[in-house]
Amino acid sequence: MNGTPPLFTPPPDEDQERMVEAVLFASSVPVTLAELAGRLPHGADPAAALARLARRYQGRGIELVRAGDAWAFRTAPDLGFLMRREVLETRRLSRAALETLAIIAYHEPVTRAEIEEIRGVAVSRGTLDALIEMGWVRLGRRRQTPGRPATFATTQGFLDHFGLETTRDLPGLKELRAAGLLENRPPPEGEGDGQPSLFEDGKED
Amino acid sequence: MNGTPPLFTPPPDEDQERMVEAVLFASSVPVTLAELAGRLPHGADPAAALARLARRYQGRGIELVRAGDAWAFRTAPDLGFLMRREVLETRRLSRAALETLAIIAYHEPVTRAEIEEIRGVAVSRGTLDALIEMGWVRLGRRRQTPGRPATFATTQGFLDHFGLETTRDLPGLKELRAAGLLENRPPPEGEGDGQPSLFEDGKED
Amino acid sequence: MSAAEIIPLLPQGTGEAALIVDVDGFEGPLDLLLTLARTQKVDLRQISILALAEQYLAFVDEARALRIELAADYLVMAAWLAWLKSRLLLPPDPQDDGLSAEDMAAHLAWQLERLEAMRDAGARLMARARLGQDRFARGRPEEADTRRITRHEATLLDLMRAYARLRTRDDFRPLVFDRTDLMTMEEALEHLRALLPGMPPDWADLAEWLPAGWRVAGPRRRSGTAATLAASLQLVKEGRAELRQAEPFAPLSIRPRRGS
Repeated sequence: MNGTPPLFTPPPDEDQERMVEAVLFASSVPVTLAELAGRLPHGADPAAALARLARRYQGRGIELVRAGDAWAFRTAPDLGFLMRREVLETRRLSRAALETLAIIAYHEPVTRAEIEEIRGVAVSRGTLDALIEMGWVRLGRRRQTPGRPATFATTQGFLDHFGLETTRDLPGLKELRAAGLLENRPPPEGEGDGQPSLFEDGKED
Repeated sequence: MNGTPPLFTPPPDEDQERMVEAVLFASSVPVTLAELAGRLPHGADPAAALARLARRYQGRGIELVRAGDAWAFRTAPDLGFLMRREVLETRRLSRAALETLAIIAYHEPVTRAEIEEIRGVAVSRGTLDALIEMGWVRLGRRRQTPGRPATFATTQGFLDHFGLETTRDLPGLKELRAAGLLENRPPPEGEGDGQPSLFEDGKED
Repeated sequence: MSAAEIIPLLPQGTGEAALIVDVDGFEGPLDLLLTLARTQKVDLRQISILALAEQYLAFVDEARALRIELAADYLVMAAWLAWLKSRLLLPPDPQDDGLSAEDMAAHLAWQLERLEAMRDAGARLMARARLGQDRFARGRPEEADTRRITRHEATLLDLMRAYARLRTRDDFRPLVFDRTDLMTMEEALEHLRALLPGMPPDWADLAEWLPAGWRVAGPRRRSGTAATLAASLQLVKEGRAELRQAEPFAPLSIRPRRGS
């Protein structure tokens, strides 16, 4: 209130605390005191902010921990049991499994012989077992035809994973093509299909 | 103190709050209420814990935000400048993709033909699949009209990315609705002298 | 690239103003109309559709004068606007109980307003505090020291593309001719060479030497005859057979060459 503030007035303590909180949260590695000092506005006192933060988080589900001269947030050790399911390793589905799954989704309930007819190759028992084990495919009702073959269908877990309400919402071939979701050329194995025309180059600012 | 507690006594409120805090904190993607309920001990009330947590984090450097029916911790928007180093290089969306995204968000669920009607051009190849690939657009329920066309809608990832609690929070939604700009106003009916349709309509399978 | 930069400065006054027609810069006729409408510098609700139609038609004329190929939808829109313009200029036909030109003009104005609203909405979305730009997620999602679960990952796009690939596989099958009704000269030659040593010395109708299965009238006989004739000419050239024909279109006769 007494004239213009000096150019380098540090932000109020509570703002410094908020800043340290946000920087530690967003960082993928523990942050050193020196780095904090470099990131915060001139004149800030990250050590004091850290001390206040540590007190604030005492006894919470998250703790401020020190590793060497760097700081990070970690979930409280006694709550580790809650995080158990967090650890996932994702792996791409094999082409055989993906094609089999697609046929089941589009044609369910479908017999193994029908899947083989569409794919043009035999379907290994292991492919179907894997899809069942993943919780995406289940056994359907037996077909009332000679031999009473088993049929396969998708599960609720499948719908959840792919964000569908029902498999009837899947677009047909004509729709796929019309919506530009279908490549004209046979796709190369694997990925790497960038869509250069869709994006202008350059960084979002 | 009167004998052993029942097997499923939920933990005290403050512990539930710590648990929700830890689970949300550990995850980089929003966690749904259903997932929280599944993670917490039997009998816990994650919705109540979330409400208490939201109050606790009000005005902090980290905020508890909602995206659809899921919740996540995110850094406060006013502190973005501190995180420059964390900024991901994102490619700029093409104008066509951006307009298509806006139309889907403000008109969802919307068919491809409706998107084309609004933009006055066919949806070009790759526009929709880019939006789906970014995790912003998903397939909605088929429209119960002739041809049962597929519809497109936005995802929880869309809400999370743009900091929206629900699609009702889209900027300017009320004004646009009040101005009648979100109506599906069919072109005036003339005997074949209506405005030229730029594409065959509704030829979906 | 703002509207004013691309558009058209339709020849005015001195005729010096450059007309820059950048059709590639537009996303279809509606986009072009909206850009033109902005040059009227009024609220879209007060826009003059008549003036807009004239601007559009002038744009199309200029493009033609510059021999710029306009896509069909631009021309369709031009035709419709020319028609609408004439309707707007003429007094309404009392007999015509159809839709008035004003209603159609109003609908077009509404469409332009809606397109602009969506364009603004997209810009407003992008201006929000976005995740990864202004707001950040946990930088180091925690991995507890527990077992790893392998989860297989596939997206909806993967699924749809896999299905499409299976269903369109036949579209990419290499082109092959169906040859069941065609005899090649090589086949006929092989057949005749095998028969030659056992042929009677007298003239015989070539048609009698067609292989079984190729003698019934129809495409197979025609193909067999052509191939056998070509093969017999090869044998004549090699000096192993003689060929004769009494007159044009008479049957061909063949016999082995003596002393061969």
